[in-house]
Amino acid sequence: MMILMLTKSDVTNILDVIIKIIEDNRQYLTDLDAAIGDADHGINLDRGFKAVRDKMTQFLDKDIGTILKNVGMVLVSTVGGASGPLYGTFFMRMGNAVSGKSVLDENDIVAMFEAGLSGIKERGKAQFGDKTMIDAMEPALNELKKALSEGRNLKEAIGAAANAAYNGVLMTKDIAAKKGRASYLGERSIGHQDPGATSAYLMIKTVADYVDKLQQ
Amino acid sequence: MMILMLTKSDVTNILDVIIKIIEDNRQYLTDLDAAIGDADHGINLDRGFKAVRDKMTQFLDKDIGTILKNVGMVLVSTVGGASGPLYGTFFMRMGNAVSGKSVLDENDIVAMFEAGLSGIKERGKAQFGDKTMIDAMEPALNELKKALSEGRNLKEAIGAAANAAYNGVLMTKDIAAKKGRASYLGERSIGHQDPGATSAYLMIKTVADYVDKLQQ
Amino acid sequence: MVGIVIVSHSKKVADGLYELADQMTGGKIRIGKSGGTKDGRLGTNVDEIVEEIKKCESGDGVLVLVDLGSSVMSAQMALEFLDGEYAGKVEIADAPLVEGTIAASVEASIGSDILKVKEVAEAAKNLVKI
Amino acid sequence: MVGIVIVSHSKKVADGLYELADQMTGGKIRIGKSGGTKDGRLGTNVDEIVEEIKKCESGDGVLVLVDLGSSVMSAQMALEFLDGEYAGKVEIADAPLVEGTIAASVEASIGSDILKVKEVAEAAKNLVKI
Ligand SMILES: Nc1ncnc2c1ncn2[C@@H]1O[C@H](COP(=O)(O)OP(=O)(O)O)[C@@H](O)[C@H]1O
Ligand SMILES: Nc1ncnc2c1ncn2[C@@H]1O[C@H](COP(=O)(O)OP(=O)(O)O)[C@@H](O)[C@H]1O
Ligand SMILES: [Mg+2]
Ligand SMILES: [Mg+2]
Ligand SMILES: [Mg+2]
Ligand SMILES: [Mg+2]
Repeated sequence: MMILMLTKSDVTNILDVIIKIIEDNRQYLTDLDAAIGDADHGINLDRGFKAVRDKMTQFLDKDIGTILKNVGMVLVSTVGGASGPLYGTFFMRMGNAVSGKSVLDENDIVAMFEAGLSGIKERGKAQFGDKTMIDAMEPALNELKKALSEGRNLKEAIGAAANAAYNGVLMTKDIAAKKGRASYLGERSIGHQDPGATSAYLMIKTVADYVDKLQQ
Repeated sequence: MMILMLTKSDVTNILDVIIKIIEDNRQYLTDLDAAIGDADHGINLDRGFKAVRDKMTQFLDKDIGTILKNVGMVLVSTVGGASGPLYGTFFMRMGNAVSGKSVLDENDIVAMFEAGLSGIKERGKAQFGDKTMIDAMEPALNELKKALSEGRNLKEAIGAAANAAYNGVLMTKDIAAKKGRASYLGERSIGHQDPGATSAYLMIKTVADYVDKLQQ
Repeated sequence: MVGIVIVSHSKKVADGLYELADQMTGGKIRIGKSGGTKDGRLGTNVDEIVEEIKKCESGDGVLVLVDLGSSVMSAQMALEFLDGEYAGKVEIADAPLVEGTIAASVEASIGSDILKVKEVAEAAKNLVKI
Repeated sequence: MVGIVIVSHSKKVADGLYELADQMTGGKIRIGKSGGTKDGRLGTNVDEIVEEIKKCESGDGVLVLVDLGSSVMSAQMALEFLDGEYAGKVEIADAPLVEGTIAASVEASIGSDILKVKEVAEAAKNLVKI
């Protein structure tokens, strides 16, 4: 049995696709934010990931950890909204968790996701159920760990994680925001899908689709 | 015995001198405000009284009450600082107190000063001893009433009022501000003379000097 | 919808805060602003406050938010200068300017009445930022 | 003297508030400001916050005042990005932006230490305007 690992070029390929996906969903994410926030989430992230694309060559020769840390730093510097410090911290902590590595195995992937998510929670002090990006990420992480512990392979596990993230996004429609700008609306935010949960899902789904196409 | 009355032209003459006195003391009042406020009291009042000068012809044909009300309105519209609503209210209330009149006797003068001062107190919710313009005005009004009730003539009474106002100004040096911007400094405002009390004194002194020169 | 009027000593603060509140409400409510004196100094402009309140009243009232001490007095004078038709329809919030304006604007945008909008603005005092 | 750094999502708000605070303190203290993103959108700029804190530190510490939710996170990231020499010298106030900045600036201008300046900024929450 072959074990699937992610190389440095897998990681940078995935980043390239994320940049593209965010660009494609710039308007969609912004429209979601218009309903319960300040109508800039897609603009913010697109600005941040375009900056990542522009700066990428400066750290492309580094290890995966350093690359991810730099991605995080660029996001922090350029996004401008809450998602800047949050995704910035996410990528920086992921980078720290796999510092020096040039390939990632299942354990690395779990460890980095775990580190990234706890970074977001520390930074924003939100919990699952507050109608934030955490509502997509936490179920995804839990599902990833569960699937792997049940012996499913990485492709299947990441696919399941993406499904869980999607369900998390749907759940955000049914709950009131407790953190972020949408919390000004309180109960009135019910019925609207959280933009940050949506962008988190889009990124996780990108990883899942990419991994799914890899030869095992 | 002749009784001194103030005519409409006395009132407008006094206003002309006040405009001049404020212009002359623009820097002085601003410097006082620099120490315990935002360095604009002289600028504010000069702007307001210059506007009064420019608009004066528009209401010069009216009775004293209307003239004073208009002066107040112009101050409210142009001063820009706390002294705008405060002196604005002062002049408007004075105008109301002598509405329709073309000469003012002692009773009118007391009544208008009283009305003006209570307007300031309502507007700014300050009391004697809070280190504001009231600290000059209230002793002046009390002295005016006392002197008149003791049978002294208007010249003497207004002169005594101006002295009382001056002592009030000096007193502001020894107390901490409880209202206005200087109150941010609390105890640290002690030692500094209040700009608004100073401008109030300058106006009362102008009236006293003018009345003193009138032929009885 | 309740209208919101921002009163600051600074035109820049009023203009910038207007943009922040407008971004959050996406044009759903009327937001007015008055900052600085007529001749461009730091200070307040009673006549402009009156005009902005009139522009922002669409029948449900207007909440006025102010910055420092004397802007309260200027707003109060503005209320006195308004004609009788505005009587009882305009309120001044005892709220922090930026935080109160954002909270009140969002609350107004969901159709709450003036008392509720004012309450939300004033509750912004208790906002815990950290 | 304690320095003050103003953080807003809006460059206009930061610039205008700077002018208000500077007028009240007459150049006695260092006041920094960061408003809007690098490319001029409404938002925060962590790198600029870092730079402004550095410019305003003269040995007695710096108090940072913020507007909305995410500016707190940006200010916190800025603190993490600062070198060790700034450790424990920079504080973020849980205070209303405009009211806290003015109160803190005046307090800093009379030479109070950072804890007192922060306390005064945070007490601006309880300011009764009306
Ligand atoms: N404290 C928080 N913790 C986690 N996620 C948050 C928090 N605050 C906001 N978010 C996420 O950020 C998203 C909004 O991002 P964005 O629009 O870019 O920032 P801003 O609200 O500053 O405009 C929200 O939809 C939510 O998912
Ligand atoms: N609430 C108040 N009641 C009475 N007088 C006040 C009040 N607040 C301020 N003042 C007076 O106004 C003066 C300051 O006027 P000015 O500098 O023109 O206004 P601002 O403080 O808005 O810059 C103070 O010196 C004080 O005498
Ligand atoms: Mg947003
Ligand atoms: Mg935003
Ligand atoms: Mg002043
Ligand atoms: Mg002023």
